[in-house]
Amino acid sequence: MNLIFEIFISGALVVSGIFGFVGSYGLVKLTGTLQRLHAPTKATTLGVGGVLVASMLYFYATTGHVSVHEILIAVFLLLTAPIIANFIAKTYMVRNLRASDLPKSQSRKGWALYDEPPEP
Amino acid sequence: MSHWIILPVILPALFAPLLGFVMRHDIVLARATSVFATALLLAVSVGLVVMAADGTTHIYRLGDWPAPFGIGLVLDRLSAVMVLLTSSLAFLVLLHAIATGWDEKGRHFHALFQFQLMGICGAFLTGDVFNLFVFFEVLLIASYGLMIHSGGRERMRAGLQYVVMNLAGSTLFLFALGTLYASTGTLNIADLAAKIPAIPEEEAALVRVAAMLLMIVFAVKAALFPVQFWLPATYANAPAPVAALFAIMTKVGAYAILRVHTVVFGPGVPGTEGMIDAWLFPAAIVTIALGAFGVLGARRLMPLISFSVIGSMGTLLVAVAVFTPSATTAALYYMVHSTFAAACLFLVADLVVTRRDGDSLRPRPKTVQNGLFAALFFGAVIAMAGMPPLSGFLGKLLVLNSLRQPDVMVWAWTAILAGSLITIVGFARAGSALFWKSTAIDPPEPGAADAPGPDEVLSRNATPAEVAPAVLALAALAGLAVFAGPVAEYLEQTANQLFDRAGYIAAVLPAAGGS
Amino acid sequence: MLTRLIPHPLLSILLVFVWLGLVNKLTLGNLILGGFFGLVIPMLTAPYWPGRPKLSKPINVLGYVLIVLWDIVVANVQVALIILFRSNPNIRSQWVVVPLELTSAEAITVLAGTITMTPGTVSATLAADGGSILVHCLHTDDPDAVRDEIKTRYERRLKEIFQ
Amino acid sequence: MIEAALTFTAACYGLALLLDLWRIVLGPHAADRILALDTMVINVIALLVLYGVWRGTAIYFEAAMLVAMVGFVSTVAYCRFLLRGDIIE
Amino acid sequence: METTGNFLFIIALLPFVGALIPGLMIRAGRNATATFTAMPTAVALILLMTYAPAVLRGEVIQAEVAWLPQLGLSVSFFLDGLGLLFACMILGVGLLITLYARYYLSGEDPVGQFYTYLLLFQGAMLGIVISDNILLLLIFWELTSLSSFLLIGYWKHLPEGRQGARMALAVTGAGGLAMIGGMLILGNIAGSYNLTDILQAGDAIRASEWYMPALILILLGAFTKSAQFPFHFWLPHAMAAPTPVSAYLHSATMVKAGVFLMARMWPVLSGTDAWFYIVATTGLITMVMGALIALFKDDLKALLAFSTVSHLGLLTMLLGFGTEAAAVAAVFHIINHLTFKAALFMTAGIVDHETHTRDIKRLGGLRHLMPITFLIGTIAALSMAGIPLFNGFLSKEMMLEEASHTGWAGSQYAVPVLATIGALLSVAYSFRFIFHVFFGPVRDDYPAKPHDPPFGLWAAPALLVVLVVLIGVMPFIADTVVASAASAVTGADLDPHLKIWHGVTPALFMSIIAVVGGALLLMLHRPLDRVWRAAPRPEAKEIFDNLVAGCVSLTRRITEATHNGAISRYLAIFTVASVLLGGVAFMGGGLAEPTRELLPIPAVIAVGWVMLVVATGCVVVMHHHRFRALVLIGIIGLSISSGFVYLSAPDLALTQISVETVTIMLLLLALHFLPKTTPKVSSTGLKLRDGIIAGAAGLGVGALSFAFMQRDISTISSYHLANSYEGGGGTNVVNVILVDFRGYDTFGEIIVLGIAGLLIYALMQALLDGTSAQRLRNTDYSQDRSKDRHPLMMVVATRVLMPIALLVGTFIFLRGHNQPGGGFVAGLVVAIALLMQYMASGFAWTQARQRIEYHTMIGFGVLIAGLTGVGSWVFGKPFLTSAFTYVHLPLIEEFELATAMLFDLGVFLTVLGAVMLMLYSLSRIARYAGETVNVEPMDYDPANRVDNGPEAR
Amino acid sequence: MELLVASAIGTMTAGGVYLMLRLRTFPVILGLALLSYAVNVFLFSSGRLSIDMSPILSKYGDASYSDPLPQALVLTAIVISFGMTAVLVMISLGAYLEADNDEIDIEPEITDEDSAT
Ligand code: NA
Ligand code: NA
Repeated sequence: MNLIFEIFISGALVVSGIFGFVGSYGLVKLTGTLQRLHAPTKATTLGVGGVLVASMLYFYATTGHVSVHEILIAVFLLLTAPIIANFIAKTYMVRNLRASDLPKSQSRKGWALYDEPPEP
Repeated sequence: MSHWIILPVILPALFAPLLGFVMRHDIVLARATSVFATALLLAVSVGLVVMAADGTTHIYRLGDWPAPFGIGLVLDRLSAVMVLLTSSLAFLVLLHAIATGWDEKGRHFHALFQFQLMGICGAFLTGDVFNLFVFFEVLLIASYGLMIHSGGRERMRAGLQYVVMNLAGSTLFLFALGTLYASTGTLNIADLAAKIPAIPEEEAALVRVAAMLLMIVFAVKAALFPVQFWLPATYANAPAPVAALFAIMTKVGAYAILRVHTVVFGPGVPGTEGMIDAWLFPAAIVTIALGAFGVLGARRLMPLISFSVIGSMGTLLVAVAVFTPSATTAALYYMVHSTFAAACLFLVADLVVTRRDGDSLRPRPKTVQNGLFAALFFGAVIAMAGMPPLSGFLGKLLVLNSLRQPDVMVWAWTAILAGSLITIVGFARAGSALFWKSTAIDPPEPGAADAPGPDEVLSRNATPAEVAPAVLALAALAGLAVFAGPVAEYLEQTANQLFDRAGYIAAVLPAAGGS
Repeated sequence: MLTRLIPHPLLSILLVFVWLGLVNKLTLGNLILGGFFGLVIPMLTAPYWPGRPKLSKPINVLGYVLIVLWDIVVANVQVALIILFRSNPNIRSQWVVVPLELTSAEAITVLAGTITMTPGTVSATLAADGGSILVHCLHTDDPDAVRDEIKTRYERRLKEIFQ
Repeated sequence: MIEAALTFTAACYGLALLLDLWRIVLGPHAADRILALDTMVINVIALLVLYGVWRGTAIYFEAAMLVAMVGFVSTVAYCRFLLRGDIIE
Repeated sequence: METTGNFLFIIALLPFVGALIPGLMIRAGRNATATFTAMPTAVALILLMTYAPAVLRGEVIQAEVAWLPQLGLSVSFFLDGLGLLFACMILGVGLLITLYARYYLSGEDPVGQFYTYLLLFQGAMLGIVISDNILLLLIFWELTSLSSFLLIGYWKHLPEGRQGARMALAVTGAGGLAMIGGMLILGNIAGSYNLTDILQAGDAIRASEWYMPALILILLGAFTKSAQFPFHFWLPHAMAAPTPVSAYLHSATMVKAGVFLMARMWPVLSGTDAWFYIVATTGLITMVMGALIALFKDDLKALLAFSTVSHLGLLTMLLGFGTEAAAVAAVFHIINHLTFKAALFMTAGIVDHETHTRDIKRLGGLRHLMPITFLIGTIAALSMAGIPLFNGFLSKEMMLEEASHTGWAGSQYAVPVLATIGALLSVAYSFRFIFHVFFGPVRDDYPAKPHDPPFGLWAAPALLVVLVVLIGVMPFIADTVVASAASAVTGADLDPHLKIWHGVTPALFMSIIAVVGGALLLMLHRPLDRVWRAAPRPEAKEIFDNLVAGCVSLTRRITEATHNGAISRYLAIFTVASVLLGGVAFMGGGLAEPTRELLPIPAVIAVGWVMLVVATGCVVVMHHHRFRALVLIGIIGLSISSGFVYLSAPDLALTQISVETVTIMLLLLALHFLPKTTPKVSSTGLKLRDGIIAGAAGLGVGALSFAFMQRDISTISSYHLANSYEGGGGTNVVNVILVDFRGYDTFGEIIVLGIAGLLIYALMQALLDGTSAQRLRNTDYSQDRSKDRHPLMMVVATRVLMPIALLVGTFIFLRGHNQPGGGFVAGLVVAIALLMQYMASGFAWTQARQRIEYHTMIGFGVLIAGLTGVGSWVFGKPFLTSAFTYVHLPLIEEFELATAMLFDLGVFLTVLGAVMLMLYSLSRIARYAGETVNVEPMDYDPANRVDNGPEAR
Repeated sequence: MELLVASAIGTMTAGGVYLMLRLRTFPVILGLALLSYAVNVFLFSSGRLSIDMSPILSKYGDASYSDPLPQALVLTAIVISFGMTAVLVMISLGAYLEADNDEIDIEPEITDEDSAT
């Protein structure tokens, strides 16, 4: 394996490790659930992303084939992470915040958590 | 290799999905199919008994893989007898369930019933301990379904306990199998039987643990002290035909002890010599006592019968515990007998209890057909309590006669005879309360405050079809007594075959020494 | 007819790519098999995705994706710095309400996802009629700026794509 | 070099897992626990891929893929339970 | 000397076959049933008589067929003098009773039942006396207990009848069980259960160390049956039976069974001190005590009952003496007692029948009103009193003669004095029967107006008193019978000559004392009666009842304390037993030396371990918060899956993680309806106990696994590795094992899943049909809920994610044979994909859009798997034999087709169907609880927004 | 490594047993689930531990593999215990709905009339 690959792979790995750690560190360090909600996004994006890039490079370097299935994981995580964050935020809000604690919605109905959807 | 051997598993396994998934909306069709399937099973099992009669140990290599690498079914006299016992019992129970309409009181009775048969037959036929576990699970999960069939508060709660207890048992089973595989590297019973005697006592700790844990696992099924507690609530709260079918379930445990602890860890195995008997025997003695106490102390009929089942299992296991061919012969005879006896009791009890305000032994007005029910009950009870002329007495004598070793005789005889007495007294009290005392009580005024609603309690006569299964069970018990000689001869050969470890190994493993 | 057969062409194409990704080997057989699944699966799941979102300029999708990816990297670093080096009392979190002009459910979802995936903002909930989005911002002194950036940088582009 | 980087990254994720665990145990809100569990899932996915690189095999890819999938589903289920009670109403 | 007599089978069988007929003749009248009862009895009697000459000549008639040779049980009968005597008595009296009962019972009684029981009883008795196999004898013995139970309890509406029946059954049943033990010991010593063999083995038996246990056990049987002290108390209570029953059971049959048995076993068991002291003493005490009590009984039948007890004591005592003369006396008294006692019972029955009372205090003066009855009763009673010219006198004289020269523990007087007292009391109660019933003034307060009964009722007792007088006057007519029976008892060739006058012997004086004393005693009856009534004495029934009640309450307490419904305790016991026994087993063997080097522990793996351990601990500590516990369980599952990946088990990892997810889904679905917290109810002690048990279990299991993980062993799986590709067509050995080597396990496993689906569906239906439905409707499950049910983002994301997930499922299915995966995981992945859709838009909405019959899916799955297996039969191969081939198509790379994949398809469908059916069931419950079904996939599609403009609310 | 696995099995077993002995259905379900995790790992460990030797046959003949048989057994066991757990969950739900009580122990109901007999 040539050095360029080694450097890139190692770099990707190190970046991944750092962001993965920072994500969890933020999870512990930050105060308040909503603040903490911001932290893991790092692990999802650059953390896993870094490992996946490293993996693709590594398998290309060792076998000569382009390995694409890492992209699948990345796509899957990118698609699902916002949904998860959204759900967790709502879970926190519905149990700990009242509608009055939030700024008002700027449309006809209030926030979906606290207000019935309009009649279709 | 004859495909007949696997039919007891495959037939119900194919009929059950048809019943459960295709015919689930048509009860008449389902009933006819279920009866047909069970009759077919009965015919096949008769064939298997005949096939095994010549003393050959037949093996059926699933997937055409040689033992011990694939799973093999083993048909010898013992498994053939057990399958026949299962199918004949099932046939009676099924007829009862249909005639009394129990099958309509909930969903999927017939499918669960066939699955139950599949599981039981599979357990009896397999030659592989892990496969035994799998079929234990099949028969258990089907039994959960049957146990809570038609629902209701008490049944559901008792069913929950039953499930929990058996899940714990299954977990222990896996611990035992893990230990067994870890110490022997194989799962085939014959292969185990070939390998374990070679393990010297100084290295046998793990195998011993496996043997002991397996015994406890089987003891749970066989309702042996101190793991019998689950049985009364389960049987008493199960629908009566299901309780009758469950008469074979305890025997599965006894069978497994016979099969595994005779063939694999039996007499002459240096690592485990004497270990199982030392615990099994006293436990069986206590089981007899607990069963008898329960019969005498019970306040309700269904628990009373359930405790008598426990007592009969104690008697059976006392005979198993000495691990000699003659005692095993006795145990087998008693096993066949007690299965029908227990089933008969439950079936009769069902006829009575559904016509009575529950199964309480408190004074209640007599039901219709008091005399008929009393006669049936009397017959079933003398069978269960081991009184002549039905097979129970012979079974008891066989067991007593085979327990002559001075160290076991006094305990075993005392327990069995005293247990019988207490059981007889208990049953006499119950029968007297149910069928005699009731004749002195006036029926309640219709519309009285505590009069049971018309749909809860049957007031009609039992149809011949409803009575027939119980009568047939009694006839089976009588037949077992009359033909005790030929039956015992078959069973004696069965026991001898069971103790012929070398023969079993040679039949199952193609080359001597196997792997 | 074709709509019945291929209810969501983009989904079908996506599935072909996913299949190739799964088998991780580009062969004709796999392509055929992937194509087969790309046809069959959307047909089977069509009832759960009534209607076909309109995509007017699919080319813009690529641009959008690149922008978002870049934002993710940049914002990741920013937020990492906040987490690592800013003391908790100095982190000023704010709610930001973003009124929406988008009306396509798909577009709104992509916007909300984008907001969340770019670190520093999490879309917490929508209005019951989907008319605005509530964003939680980890650290900002100017919520309006955040709102405006979302609207100009993402919503505008999405409007182009989905209309 | 790659070996060293792998070790470093693995150590990062190991620490990250411990921190996640810390958050799950302490909570305080159910949302925190769900969040931390989800983060744990993400970290495990990273570790699985990492392990595949370390061992030079793609055999663990499916595991990572599946963990991602079920991680999503179960996190949503946890949340839906707290939000609506019935997760498949 | 031995003759084969096949009629014996018929004789033994006739009563049982005959018993069927009256029982079935429910509508027939008394005449018909009585006739059909008499017929088999008469035929049996006639057949018996054909053997009588030979037997009386000293021959033994034998017949045998094998029954249960493994046990040594055969259907073998033999007829010798003793047997013949008893058989004649049983059948003869049986006939008389049949006649008597015909007139005694009323038309309202279920007469058919009565005669059935009677014949059953008769058959059982007959069997006892002609059995040549002691096991067969035991069978008949127990049958007498059972059939007498039915007879005594015949009037089932009367509490006395029920209690008497139960008491008789308990006492005689207990004795019978003891006797089983004794008989088995005898057979063991003799090496055969054949009576003829045992009778030959007397010396060996008496010399055996097991003689005493056998003797005691057998005597327990005999004493209980023959109502010997202290087991006598059941007999009077058995008098609750209709009088014909009493007459039969207590004169000729049931109670004589014990005497018969002692006589039968006499050559084997007697002749030892133990025999003498136990048997003779018991008999003596019983004789005196029975007679004493009889004197003070006012109920006619009770009086007769205790007199029977007394006479049985007499017989027992005679047999206990162990001399041949005593045996002769015993045999003769058996005959005599039968005749007068049966007649007396029938007389008492007639009195009861006519006056509607049996209370002596309400009777008297009947000699004028019922002269025939008076005559019969008086003759029989005089015989019982031992007055000359009646047969009772003869045998009593013989008894007194034997007693007069029997010493007891060094005392010459004990036996004679007590025997005389017994005789004296016997005279007193006999006279009382005569005088207090028949003499005295005619009263005007009888409950019914008495007169002599119809002939049918007095014919039988009349016949009997004729015998009383005949034998009494011409004793020699009984010579042959007595000789033959007594010879059979003793095994010696006896030739006794029975005569009235024996000369002036001690017995004569004792007799005179008895008669005179008895008469005097009767005169003093009134004051003595007052003393008797005032004296405290133990009431046997009360003691027995208390004993039984005590046993019942004790056993009930034991039962209810042990089986108290506390499954948590059952499980604790189960665990303790497993740990203890496992530990004991482990200690009993040794371990080989460790052969494996331990693997290193990378830091990340240690972190995984910490996660698992901490999470487990937290689940335990925090389990009261149920939801929290579920989240923590998630960590454990994740850790284990990762561990499986690390430890070279990718298939396990896939399965574990997907199963765990689905399990958590189910738990969440169920938790919705369950309480969300667990109350803290366990006491510290309980927690400590459970903690210790749990710790021990954990330690044990951990140590066990550590022990084997350090040691290598060769396993059968090398074969699987070697043959997986060549023979199974797959490189994923685990999968090939699952679908091929051990496909049968997998077949069982999918059946388990299929059943689970069915069961849950059935359960759900039962719940919705039952009381739960009400509860579901009335409970509000929607508190504190978020208002968005089907959030837009989730719905949209699922539109893309679900197809991808389905594709992943397909992929995992297709590659399972060669790479990690397979039908099971694929089924779960597809289920999870569908679950996503359900969580997005709701189960019902989704379900409505694609009607998939999950029932059918399971059915097909099981059928496909099963039929794939069966398919191999076509090729003559066993179930589940697989075949595979590699297919080449142009343009496409080579791919494999295997039947194992078809099997795996069955697995896939079953898994998917089962999971979906479970979800379906839970969703049904939820809808029952008030969930409504949405019509749109998401709460609100913003495309419908009327006014897009921002507008502050 | 073996010690870690063994202690993990032990811990899960202990936790499982403790929860199994609780008095409400839900902790009992959790306990049995924990126990089934424990026993699955136990069964797996009976094939001994090995790293990077997945029993997926490679084209290069000299590779060594971990014992596949216990893995197959564990797979079967997992599936079965899944079915069992599902049934247990449903039955406990049924019992709770029927009885309005999720205690797992059943107090025997003895009426006055019973005591009288
Ligand atoms: Na974000
Ligand atoms: Na194959």
